[in-house]
Amino acid sequence: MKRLLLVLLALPTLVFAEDTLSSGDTAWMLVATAFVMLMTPAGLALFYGGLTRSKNTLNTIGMSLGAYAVGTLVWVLVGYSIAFGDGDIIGTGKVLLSGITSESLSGTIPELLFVAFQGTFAAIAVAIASGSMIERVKFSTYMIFAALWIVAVYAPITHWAWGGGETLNFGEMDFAGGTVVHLNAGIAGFVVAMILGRRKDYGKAAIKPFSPVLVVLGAALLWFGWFGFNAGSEVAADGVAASAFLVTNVAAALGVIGWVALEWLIYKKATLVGGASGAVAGLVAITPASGSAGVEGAIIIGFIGGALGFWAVSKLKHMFKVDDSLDAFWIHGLVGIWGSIATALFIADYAMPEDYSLGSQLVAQFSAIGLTIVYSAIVTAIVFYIASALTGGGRVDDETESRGLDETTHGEKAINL
Amino acid sequence: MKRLLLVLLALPTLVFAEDTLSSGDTAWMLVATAFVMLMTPAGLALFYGGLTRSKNTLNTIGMSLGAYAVGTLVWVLVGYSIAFGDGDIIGTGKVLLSGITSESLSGTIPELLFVAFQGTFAAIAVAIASGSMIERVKFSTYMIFAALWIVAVYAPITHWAWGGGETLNFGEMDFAGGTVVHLNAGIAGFVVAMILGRRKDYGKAAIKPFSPVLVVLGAALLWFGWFGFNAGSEVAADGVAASAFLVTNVAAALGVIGWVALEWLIYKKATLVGGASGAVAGLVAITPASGSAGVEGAIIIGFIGGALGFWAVSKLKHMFKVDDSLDAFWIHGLVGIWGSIATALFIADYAMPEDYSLGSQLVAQFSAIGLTIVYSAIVTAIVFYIASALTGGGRVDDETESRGLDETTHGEKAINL
Amino acid sequence: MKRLLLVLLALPTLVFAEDTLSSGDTAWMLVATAFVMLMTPAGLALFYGGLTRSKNTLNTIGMSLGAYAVGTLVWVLVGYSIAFGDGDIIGTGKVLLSGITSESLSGTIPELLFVAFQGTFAAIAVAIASGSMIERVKFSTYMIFAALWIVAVYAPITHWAWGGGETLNFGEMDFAGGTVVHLNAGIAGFVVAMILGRRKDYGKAAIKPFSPVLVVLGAALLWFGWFGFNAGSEVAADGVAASAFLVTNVAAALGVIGWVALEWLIYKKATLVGGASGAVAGLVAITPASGSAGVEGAIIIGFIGGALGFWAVSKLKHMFKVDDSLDAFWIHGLVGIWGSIATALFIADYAMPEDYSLGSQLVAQFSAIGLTIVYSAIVTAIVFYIASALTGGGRVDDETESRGLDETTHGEKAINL
Amino acid sequence: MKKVEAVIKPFKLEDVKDALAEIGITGMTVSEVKGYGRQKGHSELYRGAEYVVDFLPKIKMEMVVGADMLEQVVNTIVEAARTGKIGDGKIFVSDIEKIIRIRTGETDIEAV
Amino acid sequence: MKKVEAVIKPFKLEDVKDALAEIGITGMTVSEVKGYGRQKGHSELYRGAEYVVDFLPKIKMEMVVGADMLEQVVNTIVEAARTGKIGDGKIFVSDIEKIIRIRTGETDIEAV
Amino acid sequence: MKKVEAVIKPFKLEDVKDALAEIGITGMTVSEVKGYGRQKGHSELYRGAEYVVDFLPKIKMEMVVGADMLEQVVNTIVEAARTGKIGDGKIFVSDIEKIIRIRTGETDIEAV
Ligand SMILES: Nc1ncnc2c1ncn2[C@@H]1O[C@H](COP(=O)(O)OP(=O)(O)O)[C@@H](O)[C@H]1O
Ligand SMILES: Nc1ncnc2c1ncn2[C@@H]1O[C@H](COP(=O)(O)OP(=O)(O)O)[C@@H](O)[C@H]1O
Ligand SMILES: Nc1ncnc2c1ncn2[C@@H]1O[C@H](COP(=O)(O)OP(=O)(O)O)[C@@H](O)[C@H]1O
Repeated sequence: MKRLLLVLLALPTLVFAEDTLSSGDTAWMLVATAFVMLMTPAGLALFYGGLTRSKNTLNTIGMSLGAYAVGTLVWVLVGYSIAFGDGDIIGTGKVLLSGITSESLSGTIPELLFVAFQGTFAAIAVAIASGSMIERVKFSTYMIFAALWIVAVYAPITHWAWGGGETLNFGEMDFAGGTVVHLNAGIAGFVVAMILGRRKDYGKAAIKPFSPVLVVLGAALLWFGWFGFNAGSEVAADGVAASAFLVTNVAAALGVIGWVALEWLIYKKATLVGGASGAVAGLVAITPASGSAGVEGAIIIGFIGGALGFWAVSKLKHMFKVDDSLDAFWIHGLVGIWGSIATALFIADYAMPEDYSLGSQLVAQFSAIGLTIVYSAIVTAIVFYIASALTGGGRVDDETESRGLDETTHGEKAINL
Repeated sequence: MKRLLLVLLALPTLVFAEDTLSSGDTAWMLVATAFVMLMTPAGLALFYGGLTRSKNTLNTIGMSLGAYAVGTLVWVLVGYSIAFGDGDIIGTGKVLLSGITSESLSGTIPELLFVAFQGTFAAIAVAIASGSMIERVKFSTYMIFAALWIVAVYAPITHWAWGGGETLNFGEMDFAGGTVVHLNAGIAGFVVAMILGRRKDYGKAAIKPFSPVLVVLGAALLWFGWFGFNAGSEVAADGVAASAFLVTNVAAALGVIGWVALEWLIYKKATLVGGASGAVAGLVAITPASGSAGVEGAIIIGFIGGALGFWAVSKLKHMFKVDDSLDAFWIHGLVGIWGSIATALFIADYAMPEDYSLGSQLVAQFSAIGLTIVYSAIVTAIVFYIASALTGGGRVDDETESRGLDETTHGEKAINL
Repeated sequence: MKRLLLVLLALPTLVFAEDTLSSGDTAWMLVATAFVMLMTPAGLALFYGGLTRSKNTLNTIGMSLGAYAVGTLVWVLVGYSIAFGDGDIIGTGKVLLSGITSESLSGTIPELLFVAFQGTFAAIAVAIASGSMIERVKFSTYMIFAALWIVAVYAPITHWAWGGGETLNFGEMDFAGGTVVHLNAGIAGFVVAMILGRRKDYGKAAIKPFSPVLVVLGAALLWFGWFGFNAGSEVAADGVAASAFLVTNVAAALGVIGWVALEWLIYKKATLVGGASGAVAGLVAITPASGSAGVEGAIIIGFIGGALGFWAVSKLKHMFKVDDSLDAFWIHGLVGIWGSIATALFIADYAMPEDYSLGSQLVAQFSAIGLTIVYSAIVTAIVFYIASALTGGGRVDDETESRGLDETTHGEKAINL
Repeated sequence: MKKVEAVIKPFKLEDVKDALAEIGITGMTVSEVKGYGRQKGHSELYRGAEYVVDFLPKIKMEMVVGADMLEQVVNTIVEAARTGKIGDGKIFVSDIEKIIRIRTGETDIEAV
Repeated sequence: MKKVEAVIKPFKLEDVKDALAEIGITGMTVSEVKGYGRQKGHSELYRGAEYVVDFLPKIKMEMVVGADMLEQVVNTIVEAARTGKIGDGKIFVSDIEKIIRIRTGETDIEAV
Repeated sequence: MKKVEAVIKPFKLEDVKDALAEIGITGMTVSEVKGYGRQKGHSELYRGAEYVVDFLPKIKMEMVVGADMLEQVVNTIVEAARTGKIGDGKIFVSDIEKIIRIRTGETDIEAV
């Protein structure tokens, strides 16, 4: 009898997953959601705010905070319904979370928790994109853009990848949102940067970051939160979550090493901004692969992620005329593409599907990448033009730009000694 | 057989809750406790420290750190016994946690963990109150006040609300401490601010916050920790915790929106200090309602919380002569009252008790509010006079006030470039 | 039948621990690992970075970030194998985590998670040691040192204490690494400080910390993370974890009180740097005892930890000529010794082994302390000489030292106003 | 024209500025400086070590005024900035040969 | 030798420096100051209270030049720093008796 | 009375202050400035882009002394501040017409 019971308890949760709430899984997902939440108004806010010139630091931080606030609202209003409601091309039926109670389950966890978890992804996506627009986009334009973008760009793409849509799901392996979140956000940032045009003194004045201390702290909080992002995407506290956790950590570490190693070779300097950026690049790279890569894969994915990030912002970027101010495209978009490809290439033995075919998986990866680039680029542009029109133009006037938005738009200073 | 077992596993934990430790619930509560801990020496410390003038930033931070240290000690010595020991008006029998072992349970979690969780509430309550006193209260006075206040004010009020006392429990719905923690702390702060008198240059000099960057970071950490505060108050990782998590997040987001929207309308500025303050106001407002409100309720509660906070500090406050320096009363006290009323008004369908009567619930809410105001005001005053007497007066001398307490009391500077 | 089942569910997990994954335990350990991760690139980075002069703040932060990155890599490559592989004096067989899959368990949690958890310990150990070397050690030397030290010093000592080695395990009670991590790191720091020599202006110029705000924030994050460090060392979400959590919190609080109380008595100042340092000292002191001490023990251990830390850095330190710049030895080493002794002295009734003998336990504690001091001192020196040789000398030139490493090695400034 | 440089205690800045505004002085340039003088600094602590900070924060105000205003300006500053305690600061007067207003190119007394 | 002190708008610093470099002025000392003048400050908010910041950030450049260069220097600064809007700043010229280059001990015009 | 302004390397401040104290100079005002001169700045990195920082941190010391002390003061500074490397800085001497001690109202040489 005892034996029997124990066998039962050890059964994979899969079978009855729909029926029962697991307090262990729920505990983990409560925390994972909090972790991802922290990434936006703290992690990204400091990372981006520290990279910005002191006269625009608060504005940059405000965009992350605002994106989180507006994103959260829009998500519960309609975003979740579009992304995770029923339907093929678009989800419906869960506006204002209609029909969901505290008893509703999503797998082994309460659906309300799943709503909250996924909402943090929507918010950080649009906050990532803000990095391309800083120091010149109007705050009001950006806030409206953020709301529209989640509805029109983020939610549909999520629906196709994870929400049950079939027609536009190509079978891409994207465990935690390499394509859905990072590539998508990178493309969006780049497109808006193109529309806005460059900052007046871009390429002329020396741009000093407000504080590398904040940049590192922001990156550390992102790294911390990313455990929720990646290992939380398993939506359970199990071996896959553990594996995702470990490879996330390893790839981030290698991202630091990859970026700083190159920097050291080329400039004989090991910057903190570089180390922090490398960590983010490593994390972006491992995101889609975090559910399937093993430790060797993570080492390679992270190292190349960091090195690629460095090469992109220090060389490749200068071949383009676009002022992607904080490199959202280069670090989240380009490295995100690398991550998606790498996901197909580096699969741990223990995670390898029996009938795996590299060729067809690569096709799936590229299809999803392609769809995301095209859809995100077009609809982001439309949405941004709408937001601009509603706010009388999307770019601040020259005087505001040269005095900085902290003083003009927010009436505040980052630090008063 | 299989069926039977699964049914069993799915049974609500309530029935046998007293008998068994749940590792899932314990996991969540370990984390929730850590989250709430972080709110005081990091979240509130930075939020308040950033709002203070640079010459008093460290002193303000030191009050939060000190409150946490002293509060933790006092709590295990006698606070927990008063609050959660047996007894009607006052608890007894658990001085120095007597009789509690690592095997003792409190519901499905170890009682020692419950002790730690509740201790973090006591500490943050008195730290919140410090916001009304800064830039002029003596550090030593405050530290003694903190110890006495937890014993004489916080622990009894907690006992009545949550600790098993019956005579003074009016059936208020206060899931996570809107009245117990926030209103209580707001009143305490206000009373001490009245006793201390205003800062010499209050209303004359322009008071520049040390750093809105720290204010936002502090608010983000508070928001993060508040998930532990509210969803942790369920003391289990279940659907109610998930619901509490979600509505907490939504209300905080709407608090940001409510505050900044009004600010934008009136001043044409969107400040970061305002956004951060709005988040806190939204969180305060949802606290008592977090176990029962649904998402629509959270939207309304949070938005009004933020808007009310703004209106209170920018208009209402100036009709009083009291120098509640960092607005502990306005944001925690007044908005806390709103939260308590709103708790009775906005209940999710799925959380609605069968025999609910709005009228009698409102009476219960107002009774608890009234008791808290009266008791907290009187005993806070007594306790502060004692602390003042023990330290030769509760207010620093004029020179110390004008040079700032960082230099004089702590011998340090917030930043040395 | 019901009864039977419930009894079964309540059975101690020990018996079948090897067989079954517990989602509750796994949830907690996912979080605990993230918590400990945060300690290095955020907690320690800010604590140390804030204590350093502004011209070397970034360098100091970079050492923590770099230690975490390099440590993570080295750990999965060989560190884990040495520490937790099979073998008496040294572990083997798990290079690059060979043989571990997402299904492998370590107790009730996935082994991959255990790998990650333990890796965070290795990284923070070498980061702690960096505090003794700052403002003069070459960045490249330190990075190589970090890698070698984890392999040659940290991993073997861990193997003896926790990894299954028998010959060199003296039965020391060291629940969470008082000896393995803190004493070990303190000794390593001290030895390197001796080899490097003093900073040129040590004892002459007034050394102003960059920012006590960062010091307190760093300490708060360390405190937060330490819950993962200590309560996570139970590797389960149960009553012992709860007890460890509570006593950790109490000892940290008392560390603050112990340090600041003495400071106030002697200098009439209550510094924030002191409060933060006291918290760390209290945490170090309780670390080995966290699985066994009760609340009274925690009060004594923490208070003496804080007071001892203060006395050590303000008095004892000046009797030595070694420039242990951020007091890694005094706070982690010396207070770590106190913690180890105290572990034998203060055991909660409920944790007391039946056949406990204080005398033989003290012998065990001192044996482990002695072994750690001797082994760590000798091998650290060897390893540091190797790292120096590989980088053309371990110390920067005089001009670099006087201009600061931020500008020279990293090409950056902590803050650009 | 004369240049008046006054080193004063930081918390007196507002008072001095207001007093000068009353006598019609509306142009000035202010900077944060550190002063070393008879006033002794305070001591700061660093992890249990006490050290003396001998440079104290001061504010330096510079204003160029017509020679006719000189006395009035000096007296106004002295009155508004005085606390009677050590460290109140000093005023230095020197000669200015030429002033140009950048915006208009006006020079000398019109440019003040 | 003459000392030229120019108070300018911060974002003009690079332009002025470059313009001066073109006419051969390569030595100068720059500091961050706050200016008070006809240009009105902006208002800042503090938790719902608006207050006026009447000191505006400015840059002060100081350079000592030979008397022969004076006019050219002043003209160059005026040209490079002018925006035509209020708050462009001022230039003050005064006399310097002696210069010493610390490194070499050279004095006066060789030390410029 | 003479005003001595010395622009020196930051890490020499303590030495110069001590040397001046020895010859009895105990009043001075110090500020953080940025210098531009023959000494070339270092390069900083920003996310893979290298840029040259051409303004270097310097310390400006100002002290007003009696004319009789002038030479001694200048020599003391030169000696204490010299490293022999480029960027050691300069000393400028000018005339001060009047000094007033705010606390007492004392003027001129008594006020130094
Ligand atoms: N000879 C001097 N040259 C330049 N600045 C001076 C001189 N003497 C004093 N100061 C400035 O004036 C400030 C006040 O001087 P101090 O001697 O402390 O007090 P008091 O003005 O009351 O005599 C000093 O901190 C310094 O900034
Ligand atoms: N009399 C003065 N003495 C010293 N500095 C002055 C004087 N007048 C103006 N300034 C400086 O010049 C700056 C610009 O002056 P302002 O009156 O605002 O505009 P404008 O130069 O266009 O007349 C001020 O901010 C101040 O720093
Ligand atoms: N003509 C000048 N006017 C004002 N300050 C100057 C002048 N020339 C040099 N300086 C200041 O002196 C500092 C040192 O000058 P620099 O030419 O770099 O080296 P050196 O003093 O060895 O010749 C500069 O950074 C600048 O602050």
